[in-house]
Amino acid sequence: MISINHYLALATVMFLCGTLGVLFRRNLLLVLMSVELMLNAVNLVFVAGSRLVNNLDGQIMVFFIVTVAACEAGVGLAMVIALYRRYGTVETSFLRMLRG
Amino acid sequence: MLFWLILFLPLIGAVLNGLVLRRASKTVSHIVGSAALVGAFICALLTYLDFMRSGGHAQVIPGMEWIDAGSFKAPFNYILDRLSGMMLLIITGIGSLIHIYAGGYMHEERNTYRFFAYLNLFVFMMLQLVMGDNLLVMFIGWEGVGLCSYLLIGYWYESDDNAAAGMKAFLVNRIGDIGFLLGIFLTFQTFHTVSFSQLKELILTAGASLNGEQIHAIGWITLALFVGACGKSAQLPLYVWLPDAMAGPTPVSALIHAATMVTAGVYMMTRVNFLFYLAPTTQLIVASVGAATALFAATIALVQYDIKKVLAYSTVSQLGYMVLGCGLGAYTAGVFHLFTHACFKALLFLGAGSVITAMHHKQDMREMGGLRKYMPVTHLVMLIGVLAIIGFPGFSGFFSKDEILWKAWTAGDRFHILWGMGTIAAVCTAFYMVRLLMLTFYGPNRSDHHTREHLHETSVVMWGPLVVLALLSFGGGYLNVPHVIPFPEHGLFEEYLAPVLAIPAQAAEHWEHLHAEHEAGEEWAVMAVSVLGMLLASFSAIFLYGRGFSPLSTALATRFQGIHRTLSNKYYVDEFYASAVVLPLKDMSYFLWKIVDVAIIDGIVNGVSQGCMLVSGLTSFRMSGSLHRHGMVMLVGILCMLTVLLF
Amino acid sequence: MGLDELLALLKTDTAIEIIAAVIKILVVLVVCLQVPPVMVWIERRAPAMMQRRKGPNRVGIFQWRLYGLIQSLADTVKLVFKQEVVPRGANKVAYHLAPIFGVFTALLIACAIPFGNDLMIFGQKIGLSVVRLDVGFLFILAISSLAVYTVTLAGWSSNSKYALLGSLRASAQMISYEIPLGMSLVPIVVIFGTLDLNQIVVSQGAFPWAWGVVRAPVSFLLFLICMFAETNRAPFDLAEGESELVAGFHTEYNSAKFAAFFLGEYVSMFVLSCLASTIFFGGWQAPFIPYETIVKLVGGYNWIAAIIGFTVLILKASFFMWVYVWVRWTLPRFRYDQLMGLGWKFMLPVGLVNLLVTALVMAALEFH
Amino acid sequence: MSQELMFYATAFLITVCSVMVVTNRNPVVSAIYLVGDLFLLAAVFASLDAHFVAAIQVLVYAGAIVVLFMFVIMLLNLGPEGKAHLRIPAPELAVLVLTIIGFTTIGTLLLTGQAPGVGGEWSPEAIQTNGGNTFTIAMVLFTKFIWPFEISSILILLAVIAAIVIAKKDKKQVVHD
Repeated sequence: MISINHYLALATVMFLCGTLGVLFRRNLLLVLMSVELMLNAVNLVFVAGSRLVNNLDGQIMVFFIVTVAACEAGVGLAMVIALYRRYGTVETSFLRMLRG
Repeated sequence: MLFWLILFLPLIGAVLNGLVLRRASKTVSHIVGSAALVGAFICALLTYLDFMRSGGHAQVIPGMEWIDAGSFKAPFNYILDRLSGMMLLIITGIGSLIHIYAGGYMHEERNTYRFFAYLNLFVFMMLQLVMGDNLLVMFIGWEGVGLCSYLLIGYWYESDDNAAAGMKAFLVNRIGDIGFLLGIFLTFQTFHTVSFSQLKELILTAGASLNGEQIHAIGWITLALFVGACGKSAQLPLYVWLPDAMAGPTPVSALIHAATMVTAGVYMMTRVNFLFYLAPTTQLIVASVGAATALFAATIALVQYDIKKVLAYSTVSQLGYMVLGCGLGAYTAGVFHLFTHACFKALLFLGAGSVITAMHHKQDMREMGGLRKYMPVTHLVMLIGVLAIIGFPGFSGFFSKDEILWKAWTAGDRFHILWGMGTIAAVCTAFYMVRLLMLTFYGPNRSDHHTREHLHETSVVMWGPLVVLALLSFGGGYLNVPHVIPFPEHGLFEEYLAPVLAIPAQAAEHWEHLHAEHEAGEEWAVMAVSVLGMLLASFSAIFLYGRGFSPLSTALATRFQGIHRTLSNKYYVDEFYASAVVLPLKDMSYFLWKIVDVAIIDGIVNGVSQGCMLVSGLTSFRMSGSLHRHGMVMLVGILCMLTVLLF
Repeated sequence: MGLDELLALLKTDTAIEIIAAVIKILVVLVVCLQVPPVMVWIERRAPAMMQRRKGPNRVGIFQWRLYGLIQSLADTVKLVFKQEVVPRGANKVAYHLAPIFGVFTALLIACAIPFGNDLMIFGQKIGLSVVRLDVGFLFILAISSLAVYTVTLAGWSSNSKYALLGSLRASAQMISYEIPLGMSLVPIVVIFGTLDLNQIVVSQGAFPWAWGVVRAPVSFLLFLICMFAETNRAPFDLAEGESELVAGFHTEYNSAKFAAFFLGEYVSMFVLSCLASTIFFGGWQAPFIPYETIVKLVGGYNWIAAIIGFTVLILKASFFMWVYVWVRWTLPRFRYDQLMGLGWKFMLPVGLVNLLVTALVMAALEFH
Repeated sequence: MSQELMFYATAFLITVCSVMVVTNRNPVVSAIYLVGDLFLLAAVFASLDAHFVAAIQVLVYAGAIVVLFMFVIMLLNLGPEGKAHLRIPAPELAVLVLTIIGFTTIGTLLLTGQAPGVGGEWSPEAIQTNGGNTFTIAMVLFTKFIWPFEISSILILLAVIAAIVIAKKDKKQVVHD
């Protein structure tokens, strides 16, 4: 039997990839994709945890996370489109309206 | 199953009319609205017969869980006992007749789906009110009927006056509702339940173990509930909305503002009679307010010219009688008057509605007269209605009103003054009702040529229900014939309602007089006084107005100009309220708006945000606006937190 | 290792499982791959028949013309031997991936469709579908949602305006119609109470009045419409509206990859037809003759009954294939806004109401 | 044995895909790798006896969310990412820190072992006897988690409205100010 910790290690890898993507990619769409990657890492942790303690709550959490991710993607992409319309770019380097 | 049909048929009708059939013709909405009510009436009749056949014992019909918070439980349970059964029949029965009538009355409207939707909704809410087994469900109905009343008063909302009348009814009722709510809160605090059946059991089995504190609380509870009843049943300080409510269509006035909704207060007091029996002080207040209202409204009605206004003040006055009956502990008499009044006042209003339709929506009696020739059926049924309301021997009003006056007389010496007020009010009633009849149906016709040309009897849709109501107005009284009158059955209604009323043991002594024996002669004498007064007033009204406005009537009005003007202006109560309540309130609201809200609250909120802006402005030069830098800083923060958490 | 040992090894459970799986895969693969040539032929002969002309009937082997059936073979040979042209600026990975993806998803769905009742072979129970999933229903929905990538990738990677526009249209259309598709299938799950396709077929029974189409007629209509939309077939073939977009997302494809698109399209049509038969028309159940009766009739040989069931399923699916062709030559193409309006403003609400009504009816039935 | 082989192969592919998602310059290729990632992850879920979640994963993530990404990429017709215009503070340091943390975590995880399925109410066998994974999840979802479920439906509705409002073309708005 595969130890649950190996699943967690895989999740760690995915999560780190996602984090690096969020931190270093300049394309907003890719940032969003990286966020999805992170969410999936969390999903994996939940499912693995659910298997570890034989409790279905984890899988239901995944269900909710997928729901939230779908909402996030929908609204996020709408914002990307709106941004593109307004500024003609989705590169974060150009989107610095919060500058003090 | 039948029982649920009673409740939900009107709701289904309302939904159909209000949401589905919005483009349907008038006929369709009329048929749907009436069919819902007639169906409900048939179900109610079957349920009622079944209920009486099984002995007429109160039963609680469990509905749905609603509020279940700790010890506070308020499920949608419904109570079916003799009182609510009777109300069920009155509401659906008279409601059906009025719905049928309304089709004819609203004939000239463009579309009526809204009207019938509101009316059906009203019936649903009224059924909630009377069937609810706890104060909260009753309160839902209470507010629901208030809402429907508001909507229907302002049915012709294009006119500002109508909208204002609706608003007035709504706001004045709010005051009463606060009382009702306080009553509910206090009830729960004292007895930890708001269910009628549980309350009754609790009070009756607790026996003498109710401590002084609880008795004290009951005093306040009943007083608070009575304030609620005052609002809904238009008693003295809060009656002002009812005359204005006549702005709505006449069937509405008949159904809501005469037959059913306004009696909700009386019904509610009867429902919790065991509490009121324990609070003699409240009862005294109730009786006094009732008698005062009866007299007060009756005097105003003496000089009104608007046919509906006369009936409106008459309604207030008759409600005063009912409340007086309740206050005297004679709930049977009060509820019996409620029943007879529902019949004859609905009849009078609908008759007035027929007259108004015939007169092309003119309501001023100075322009009427001599309508007997044109509208014979209406005249006949109105005559029966008037005879019933003035208490002409043999008609229903005689039995019910007399019962109340007799109870007032026998309640003790200090109640004689209430009896006096009641009797004078009865005399006034006779005068203004006969005056109304004379001015409308007798004497010369004073309308203009155009109107006179179109005077005609109304259609059968309209006078059919009137005939049924006239039969009820005549015969209804024989359900409760006093013992002194030779008649095969006595006091049927008293017997019928006895299981609903319950005098708790510790208050039994105080209410002994209710069942005390009296000499027959005394009762005959009391009856004779009121009948004589009634006859005298009727004849003077015939003398003064039988052939239109006689010179004497004009002369009297000029001679007693001060009194006449005071009465015409309704004792200046509206003006008094405007200056004493409304204006200060307005000023205070203005103060709260301009000073408290705008200056202080907004000032603080805006000040905080401006302060934040100021402070952040000092540090914001460090913001690069770069998403990545933000992310990086966030990451560092998270790592720090993790470190703290781990080690 | 002697022969006996080998035979003993073959009789172990694992071996039987593996052999059965290989056979099942082969059956599904062969049947699915036989569909496109036949369909190409039908799609040329059927309109010819409808329009009172002859259609291709010349190609034959020597003197046997076979009503032009060999035409498909000739076309295939032509396509495979054509020179491959990859447009300049195309994204190579995506460009090559797209047609493969189309065939891949279609065949993957075919894996979940049961083509016979469970068989007992050498004392081992073998479900007659390539994979027997207890979430078969979800699996099919999931995989069919992946079919969008074929179109999207093909259109984007071709580096061509027509292809891009076509793929934008097609992907929006497929995403939109996936929702009513799901909505039309949920009532079925509600009615039969299972996500296992074979279970659904078994509980439908052999008698047509218990089939899904009778129990959920609205679902069937919705599903039928979505079938056309999901496969981008007429009247919803805007993605390749030849009068507007040349050939839509596969404008830049030729030779074998173009053939692969063809293959993918016909296989997915076939698979959806099988699915429709399975869900709404009793799958492998022969009408009016229950499975047990068939088994008795053929003398208890399960496998003969399975072959009969398989044939029945193919016949039912063929009917839907015919409907595809029939509709294509009957209805005109939709306009794009009409297509979207139909999907979102008609099918979705109808699907939701249908679901609600079904749920209420089921609740009422359960209540009694 | 075969199961372990499958897992490590899948894990390796997932790792490769994840790395490709964040390193590839072309958004579409990234999206393709993301699909592969999600698909493989679904396989991992299935190996953990979470069939329903696996199906949902493919259906929603691969079938809807990433398609949406692709759609937007195509709609905006985005090319590969350009050269950096903004200096990211101390990238090397961040990578270093993250890598160290990552390796420590992974190392710790791999060295210690935790066998699956200790106690608990819903072991795979219990789920099987209860009527399957989907049935059991539905049972738990519609009893214990009914309120979160209802709230999530409101969330979706809000997201739909928000997405429409945000992405709608505002006629008054000046483009490229």
